[in-house]
Amino acid sequence: MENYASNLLLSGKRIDNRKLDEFREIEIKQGIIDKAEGSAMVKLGKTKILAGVKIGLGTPFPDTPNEGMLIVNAEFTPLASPDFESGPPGEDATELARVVDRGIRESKCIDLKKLCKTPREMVLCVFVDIHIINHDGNLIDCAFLASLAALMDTKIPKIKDDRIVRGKFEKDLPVLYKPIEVTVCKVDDKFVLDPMFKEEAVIESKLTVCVRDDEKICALQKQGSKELTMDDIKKMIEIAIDKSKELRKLFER
Amino acid sequence: MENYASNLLLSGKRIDNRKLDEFREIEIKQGIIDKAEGSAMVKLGKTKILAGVKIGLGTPFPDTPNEGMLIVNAEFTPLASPDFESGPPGEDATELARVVDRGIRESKCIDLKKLCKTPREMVLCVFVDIHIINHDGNLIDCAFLASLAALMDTKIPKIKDDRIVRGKFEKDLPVLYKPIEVTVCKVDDKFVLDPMFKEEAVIESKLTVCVRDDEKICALQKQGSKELTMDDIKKMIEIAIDKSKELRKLFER
Amino acid sequence: MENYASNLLLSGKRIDNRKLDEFREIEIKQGIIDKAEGSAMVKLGKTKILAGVKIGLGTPFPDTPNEGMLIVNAEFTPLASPDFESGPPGEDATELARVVDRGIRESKCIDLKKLCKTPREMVLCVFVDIHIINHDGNLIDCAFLASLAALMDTKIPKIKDDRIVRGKFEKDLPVLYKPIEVTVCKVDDKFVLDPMFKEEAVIESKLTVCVRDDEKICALQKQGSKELTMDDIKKMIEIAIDKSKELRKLFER
Amino acid sequence: MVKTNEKLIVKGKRLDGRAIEDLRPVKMDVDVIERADGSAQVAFGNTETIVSVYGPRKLYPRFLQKSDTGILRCRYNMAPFSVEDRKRPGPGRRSIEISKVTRLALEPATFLTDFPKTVVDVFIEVLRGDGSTRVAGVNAASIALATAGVPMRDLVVACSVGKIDGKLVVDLNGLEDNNSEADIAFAIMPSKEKVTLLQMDGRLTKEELFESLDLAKKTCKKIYEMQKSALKESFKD
Amino acid sequence: MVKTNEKLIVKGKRLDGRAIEDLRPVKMDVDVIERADGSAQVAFGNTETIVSVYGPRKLYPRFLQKSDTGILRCRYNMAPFSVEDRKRPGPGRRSIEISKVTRLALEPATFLTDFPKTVVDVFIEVLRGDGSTRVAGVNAASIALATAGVPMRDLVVACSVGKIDGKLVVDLNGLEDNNSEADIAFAIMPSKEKVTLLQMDGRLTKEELFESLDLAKKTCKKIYEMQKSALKESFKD
Amino acid sequence: MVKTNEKLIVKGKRLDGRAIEDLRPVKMDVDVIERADGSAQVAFGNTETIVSVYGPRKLYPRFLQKSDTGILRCRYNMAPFSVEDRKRPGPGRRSIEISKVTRLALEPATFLTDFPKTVVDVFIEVLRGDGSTRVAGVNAASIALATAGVPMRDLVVACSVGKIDGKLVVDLNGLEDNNSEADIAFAIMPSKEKVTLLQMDGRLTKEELFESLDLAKKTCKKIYEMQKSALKESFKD
Repeated sequence: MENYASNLLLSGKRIDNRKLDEFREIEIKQGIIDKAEGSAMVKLGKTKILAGVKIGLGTPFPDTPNEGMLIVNAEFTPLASPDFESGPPGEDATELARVVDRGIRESKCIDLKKLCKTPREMVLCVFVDIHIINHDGNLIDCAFLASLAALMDTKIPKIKDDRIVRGKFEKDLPVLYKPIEVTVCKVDDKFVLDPMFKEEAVIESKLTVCVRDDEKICALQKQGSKELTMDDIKKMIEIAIDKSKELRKLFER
Repeated sequence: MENYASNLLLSGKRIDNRKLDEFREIEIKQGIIDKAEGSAMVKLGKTKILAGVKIGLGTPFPDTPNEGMLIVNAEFTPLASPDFESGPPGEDATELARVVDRGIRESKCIDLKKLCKTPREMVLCVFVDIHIINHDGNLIDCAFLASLAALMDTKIPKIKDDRIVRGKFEKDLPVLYKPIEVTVCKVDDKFVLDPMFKEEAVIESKLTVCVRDDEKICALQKQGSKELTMDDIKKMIEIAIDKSKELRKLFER
Repeated sequence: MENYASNLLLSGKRIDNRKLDEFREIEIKQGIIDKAEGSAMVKLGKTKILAGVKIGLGTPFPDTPNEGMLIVNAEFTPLASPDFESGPPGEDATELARVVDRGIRESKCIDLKKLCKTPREMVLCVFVDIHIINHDGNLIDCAFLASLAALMDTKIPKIKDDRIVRGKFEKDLPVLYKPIEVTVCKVDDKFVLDPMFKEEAVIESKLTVCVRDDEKICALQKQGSKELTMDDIKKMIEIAIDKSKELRKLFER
Repeated sequence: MVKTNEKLIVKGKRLDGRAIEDLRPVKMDVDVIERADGSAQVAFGNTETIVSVYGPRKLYPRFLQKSDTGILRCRYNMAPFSVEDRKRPGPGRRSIEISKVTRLALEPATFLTDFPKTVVDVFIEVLRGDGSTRVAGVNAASIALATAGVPMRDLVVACSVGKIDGKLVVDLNGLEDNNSEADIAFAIMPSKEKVTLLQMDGRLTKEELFESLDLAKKTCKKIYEMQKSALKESFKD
Repeated sequence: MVKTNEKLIVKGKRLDGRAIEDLRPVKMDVDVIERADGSAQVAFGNTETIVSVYGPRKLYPRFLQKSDTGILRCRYNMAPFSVEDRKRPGPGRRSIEISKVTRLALEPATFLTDFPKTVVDVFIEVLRGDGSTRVAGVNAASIALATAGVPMRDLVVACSVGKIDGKLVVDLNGLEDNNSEADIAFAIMPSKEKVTLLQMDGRLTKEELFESLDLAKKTCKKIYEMQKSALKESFKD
Repeated sequence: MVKTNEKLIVKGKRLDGRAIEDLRPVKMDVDVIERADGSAQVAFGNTETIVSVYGPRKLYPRFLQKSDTGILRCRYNMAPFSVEDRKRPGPGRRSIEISKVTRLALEPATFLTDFPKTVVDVFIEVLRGDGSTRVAGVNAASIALATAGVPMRDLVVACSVGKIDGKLVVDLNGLEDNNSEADIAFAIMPSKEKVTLLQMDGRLTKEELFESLDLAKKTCKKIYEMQKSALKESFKD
């Protein structure tokens, strides 16, 4: 737990001289996986996450017979960190996938009703697979950016005789909103954004906030083993709303 | 293995002053799980077992194309005993589920032929899920009572457009018999019924006997790592037949 | 790793006086499992392998809509060796199954197109299950012989109302070729065939070669943790081609 | 999961007759599982959970032990018959996540430094599921830990709040949950007002969200009193 | 599994020609798996099992060891091709239960107190399944244990009895088993007539059941002689 | 998997414009994963793999350790989005086999005797799959091991060769692979021409096979130069 970056953070400074509420440099590359219907690699400083979107066909859930399906999966590939292990997703990978899923689903940024082919029988399935390539902290925010960027890059393939024709496309996946997830961290009495891996050692509680273009809050997830006051939470939500506006600009071209 | 209750039992006495062939007090509560089509909690002294019955739709087995399906499953939830562990059912949970299943199936207490909707295509599936809540011995007998009570509480739901309409019912599940499973235990040269957890430490062999209303024997399962003589077995069966009559009265109202 | 048989082999001799390129005695018994559509037990010295073929019905793979399916599975049953463990197939069992699969598939010895009943909908599935009974070395060659013998013994069952009628047969499974897999081992600068278990301790690299009746090579698999020269490989292939002719005679009746 | 197009609030009353800030009938019992070191059963209307606590007990395998403190583990599980369509046994992704947030909700309230190398296990079974199961589980776990004698700074009290038909309501039942515009799972240590669980789904403005949080806090105070009386009952015996 | 509506006993003979108390042709061989410490292959008609025994050998991981005795483990497994529709590899619930009752059937006959901290593994593979597989497995395991030199009080001898067409018969084949009114798996240590396996399915009166047990005991005596001669054969070599 | 009935070689050119002995555009980068001890990313056209190496590090659990040497482990995995129909996460039989042959391809080049009781882990992810993924993985793993400072006798260089439309070609793409008459995965340590990986599928005469091997060897020499310059680039920094 002892390291220079985290000791610095305790005294309110950052090893790379960033401000406490400043993100590292963000690089988004879309369309990099030719076999995927959509893809993006996002670098957040040295954290690198690849998201790929595959479109498949499936039977809808009985209670939503005319909606497409969204499935978000995350792999903490052992590639990305000496602490990750091979095997089925653990607690943290499961939580990350579900928090990203919730932000996409609850913001209604994809109109799942548009993805129904035959009610009760055949709908499109949108698989978002999140692959952590290098873990240098703040995985959820980076994974959400990568997932959104991949969805915005996604084309819906042609369907013929109830089968997908790979490589031929009908139209873009309609993405109605650009929700952003921002994780606000608390260290002592300070709020910090986008911690690096070494900084995360001293973070005791976090709140991930998903904010939509219209400033609606679409998801919250408290993390970490320490409590928050009501005031903390309100401040953290304000910080997240502000930062989401800045991050959303990355997608305005 | 050393404890007062079991030492007493070795000398032919019981810590709660019961006779060797006496059951603890039995309490049966039916209809306690509103989401289940049938349910019952049975307390046998401090042993508590909850059985829930869910009705589903399925394709019949190819060799019984016009019979419904019975699936009995038991979970030794880690809740119930410091010795139970999370994870898939082990050897003992599997055996318990199969011995209960056999008693229900072989006694033909449910007429599976009545549960066929479309031969070869669609039949009703009766799922009996047994949840151990507190383990104070004699799990099989208690689980069987709970399963029978839950089946007797079960209503068959309405089916519309090949789907189950939850909360609307057609009729009661027809239960033709009231089989009872009685496990007779042998300690030295004595036969003992309904042991408590601490008493079980000194029991070396057991025989579970399923007896139907017409006194037909429908299932046997020898347990424990010690052998039985032919005479033992015959006596144990006689004891079980007698006791089954007494226990069956619990269901006569 | 130290044992007499392997030390002898290092000096170019064999404990049973065989020549380096000589196989142990081979015994092939077909038709020994009455419930299987085809079966064979092959003894290669003391190595014993049982292969059973079951025929089932299934939906074809989307990219081969009018071809039957071949599924080869191997179990290193804990029966066969103190080193084998219960559980799902490990690395070695998986490799063996896949190398046998490849030899059968790539040699096109079974005409999978003949196993289509309704294109896109229903095809025959040929399951080859390989059971190691006693492991005394050279498992792949022995498993391949057993699989081929079992396939040559296989009858295609009658199908009525889209279901298999067990015990009634239509015709023999058409086996077009008799491919043979020969594993050539290298010990120091010597090439050795059909090692016994104890001899395998000193073998550092191997090459399995699948040779068809027309001398076409249909599969190769280098094994072992040591490298081979280009010359080694060429010699090993020559040896395998020669030996395959001799082994194929086992199937000429 | 049932979707409806009907109104969920009619003339200020929810379909089950509750006012918007009413809880369903609450039942809390402790010491319901004799073999456990602590246990509790908590029902909010048709949602019912039962919890047992084992420990502190030595943790095996040894490499999981912490030399300076005991650790807390939680398992949230839904019984197969607790929901409309039978749930296959075994943990799914939802259960894995809820197990984690439940542990984090309870951890700040426990202190296990006097029990190095041990574990406290909290097993939560949902027997009947009709919305707000995870907060029912936290409430039950909290009092089960207390009856087990695990040292605690405070109880942890949890509730759900949500938005239906444009109104903020507390303690959503299953139908309300499935048709809500937003729902929040919230837990707090009431004495010093420290929040230990906060999850939200849906769409709320900042103002609505803040209002929801205050409503959740207020609701937890009511539940806190119920927890305390359930515990008092048990200590009488 | 084949169901039939035809008679299974015609003029006192079963469909395969046997009288009601006849066994199918029995084959017993020992030492059939060279790598094993003990092994045997036993067939009753078209039911065939092969068994190997490994041990006593040190048990790992260490926490499973018992300091005062060796332990016995059994694994019953059906080969995928042993039954009509291919069986998927891997243990199902049936195999788990049979593995357990098989271990309990053998345990009373072995004594492993001279081998603390060890394990004896018994692996049973059903190669051909045509009814009464578990008792074939017990018979094979029993003589395999003997050839492995595991100390034994007695052999364990097993057979099936059942009721078809209203008559009690021994050694049910698959067709008889699937259409029986009752079937029993039974094992005994013959010298002192101690029963170690007893499972029953079906519907029998007490009188029929007692008669069945006596029939099973009588049948086991025949099989006992076969086991002993199979072992004698092997010791000749 | 796409099957085609069209010609794959037209007027001496393959459908993607390559001559029969042309590689696809090759990209090799090292040190692409900061947290790893060594890493590399290698693309052959639309096939792309990324590899990280961790170690030598102490191996746990302890009973897997070797007292006289470190050991090498490999995991080959395809990302779900790397292929046309989404691949379900988790290792299938194909991945298990490729992981094994990859380890055996790399082992002869590494020497870990100076690092007893340790493990070197090689994790290979296929990000984009368009044929010849396993050899791309070996090439990436080889330079990733070198950047990690793992002692090596030589680099391991790999390529695929195959037969399409009756001609031997190198570096098959996905379409060619699916429609080939034969394909070979080959790896060599170039300095002393030692082959460490050889797998072949299809149907070739002995003469064609020998010719293929020579072609593979020749092709590997080209790739060897690319590996060395990728490493040189990295040591500049």
